[in-house]
Amino acid sequence: MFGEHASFIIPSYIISFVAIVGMTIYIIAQHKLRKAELKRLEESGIKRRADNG
Amino acid sequence: MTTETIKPSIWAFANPTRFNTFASKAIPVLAIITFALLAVGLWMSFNAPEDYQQGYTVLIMFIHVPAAWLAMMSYAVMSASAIGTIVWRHPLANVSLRSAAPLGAMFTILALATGSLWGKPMWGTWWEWDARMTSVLVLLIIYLGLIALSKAFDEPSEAALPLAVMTLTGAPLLPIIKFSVDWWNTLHQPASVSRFDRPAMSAEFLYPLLIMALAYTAIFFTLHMMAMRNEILSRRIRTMKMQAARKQSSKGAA
Amino acid sequence: MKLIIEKLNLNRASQEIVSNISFELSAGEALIVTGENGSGKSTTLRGIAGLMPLNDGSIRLLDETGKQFEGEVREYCHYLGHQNGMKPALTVRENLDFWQKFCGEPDLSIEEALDEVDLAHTIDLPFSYLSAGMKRRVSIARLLVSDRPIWILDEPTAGLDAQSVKMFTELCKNFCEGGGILIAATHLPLGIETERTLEIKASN
Amino acid sequence: MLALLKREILLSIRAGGGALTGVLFFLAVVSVFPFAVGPDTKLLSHLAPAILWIGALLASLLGLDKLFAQEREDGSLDLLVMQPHPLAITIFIKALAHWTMTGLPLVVATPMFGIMLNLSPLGIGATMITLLAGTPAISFIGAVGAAVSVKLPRGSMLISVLVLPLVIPILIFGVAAITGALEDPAPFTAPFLFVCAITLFTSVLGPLAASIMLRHSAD
Repeated sequence: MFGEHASFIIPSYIISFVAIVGMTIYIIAQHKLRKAELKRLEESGIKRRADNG
Repeated sequence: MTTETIKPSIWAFANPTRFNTFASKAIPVLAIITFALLAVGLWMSFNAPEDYQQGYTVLIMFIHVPAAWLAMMSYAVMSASAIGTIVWRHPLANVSLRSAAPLGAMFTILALATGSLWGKPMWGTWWEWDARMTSVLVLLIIYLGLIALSKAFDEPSEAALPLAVMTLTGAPLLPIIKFSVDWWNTLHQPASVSRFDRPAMSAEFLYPLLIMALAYTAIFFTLHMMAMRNEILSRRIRTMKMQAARKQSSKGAA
Repeated sequence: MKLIIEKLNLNRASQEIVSNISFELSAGEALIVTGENGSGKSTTLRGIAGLMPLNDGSIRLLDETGKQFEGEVREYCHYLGHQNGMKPALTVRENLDFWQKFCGEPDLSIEEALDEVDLAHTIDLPFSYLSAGMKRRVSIARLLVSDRPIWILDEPTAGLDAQSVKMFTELCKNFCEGGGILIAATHLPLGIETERTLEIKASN
Repeated sequence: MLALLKREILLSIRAGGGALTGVLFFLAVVSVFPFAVGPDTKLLSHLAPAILWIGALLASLLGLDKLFAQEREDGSLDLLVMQPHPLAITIFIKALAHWTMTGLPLVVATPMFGIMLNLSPLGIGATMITLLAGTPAISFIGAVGAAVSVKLPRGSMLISVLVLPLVIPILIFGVAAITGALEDPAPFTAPFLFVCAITLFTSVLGPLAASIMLRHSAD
């Protein structure tokens, strides 16, 4: 498949795929992390106020 | 007292909050469009006939050229955001600028990598100081410099203006760089014909290329919106942490 | 001449530092800004001097007929911050000469200004040779070499001994009597008749 | 404004002699090349325009980190920004003073280095003219780099990374003009005019961009 230059064509598709999918996964992971941290902060924030009162 | 402390954060995040609500709805739609375009584009690319000159390597073009276009479009998006930062001081503009830079760098690296993989069978070397490859390399250095600048500040809001000013300074210089590199290239290699310059492209290559370019554009906007949402969240976390710290310290003082 | 500050609101690193400060000062009046450390005194002064973007509010300078002065208010101000704004490698004369020429509107000559702060003998010494208190006095002399109707002073007496403080309050008095507007962040009153005090509290 | 120029020049003469350091750095860069390339005079004279330009480019980046950061440290920046003068003009003068103390000495020193690199008199003349026309642009773009990193304590590396890619056109046309003067078919006028045009363009763009930055660089 893809003739004599397959060893160039396939890697270039793999590289592009890995980079774009990798970036997407990274961004999604960051999103999850931040959502979790925000939740944690909100919960601890409520606790702190409870301590005060 | 409490209302006073809450007021600035609400003011500062009114628009970003609205943006996040909008983004949550828009991202799935954009993702679907991206997948559809990508599927069609790839299907058309792999069904394109073998080029009589380049053989199957023309397949690399379908991902190389869109990456190179997106590398430039990212800079255009960043410049527009930079104007937003300078003229309207809109917090979202800075979020957009910061989020676009790594994406631009990614597409630039992809353009260079696929260009190199395309060049090897064509030129016989992995790297040729070809006019386009060289300009893209300079663009990569500019992207990396801007990313370094954005990371150099402790406080993200302090990086907003420096980043915007540097981005906008680069914008009018980019065409000059491109022009000078082209000029330099013809000066030193008058005989070499750039492989990427094809006088006329037949429709069987043009359509898959255009669809792939649209797919890449959709990838950019999807990821950009997702990255912007992340940036807004991380700022909110930062503000909350700072407020908590301040509350703690004022408690200690009292 | 009247300086009108309305609803001044300043941010620093996207946190509100100063909120809703309003006051009016007429020619000859002085305002002493007080408050604890970190309450936003410096930020307020920098805001009035045009060195911070205003989040909200306005700063206006009107003449007797109520007409606004041309240009920005900062162009009518002398600002003395925490730093002296002098180059250690240059002599006292070179430093003051530069600021006089660069600011324009020459008032006292450099010799006269240095006389006022009792530093006439240091005129040809490099600025780096001076002690901290003398450096501060040179930067006070800077206020005298160019004419500006508004002085904005941030801790002007930092590092000054009792005698120099007395000399400095005398200068401030003269300035106000001559129709100047003075805004200073300082712990001690300047003893000016028209003096008022504004206490800034941390906004959170 | 003349007072500012005078002060800047006085400062760079007094404080560690910025002008001399630049030339010294230029000398160091130029004399390192033969060690890397070999003492082949023919090769060296062929490479001379490139060596001189790269040396000048790197030397021009010296001291950019201090251009505004030092003013900010000692409080002068606040006072410079407050005055009625257009801020872009103030920055233009500061950049010009930076060039006078880094770029201009290199132009003057070029004949000596040109002889060392076996460059012909015509080549030396062409190098001097292109350096004279081109190095100001480095200071003007450098002013933007200096302005955006004014708050960063160790900004000098970052400034170089930000500024170098933007001054590539100057390097290309500068060296091309010298080659054009030396070798017959290649043109001299066209690249030289490009150098001049870029310098003029950046003399407006650089100070304007830097002034936007410094005007709003709230502390």
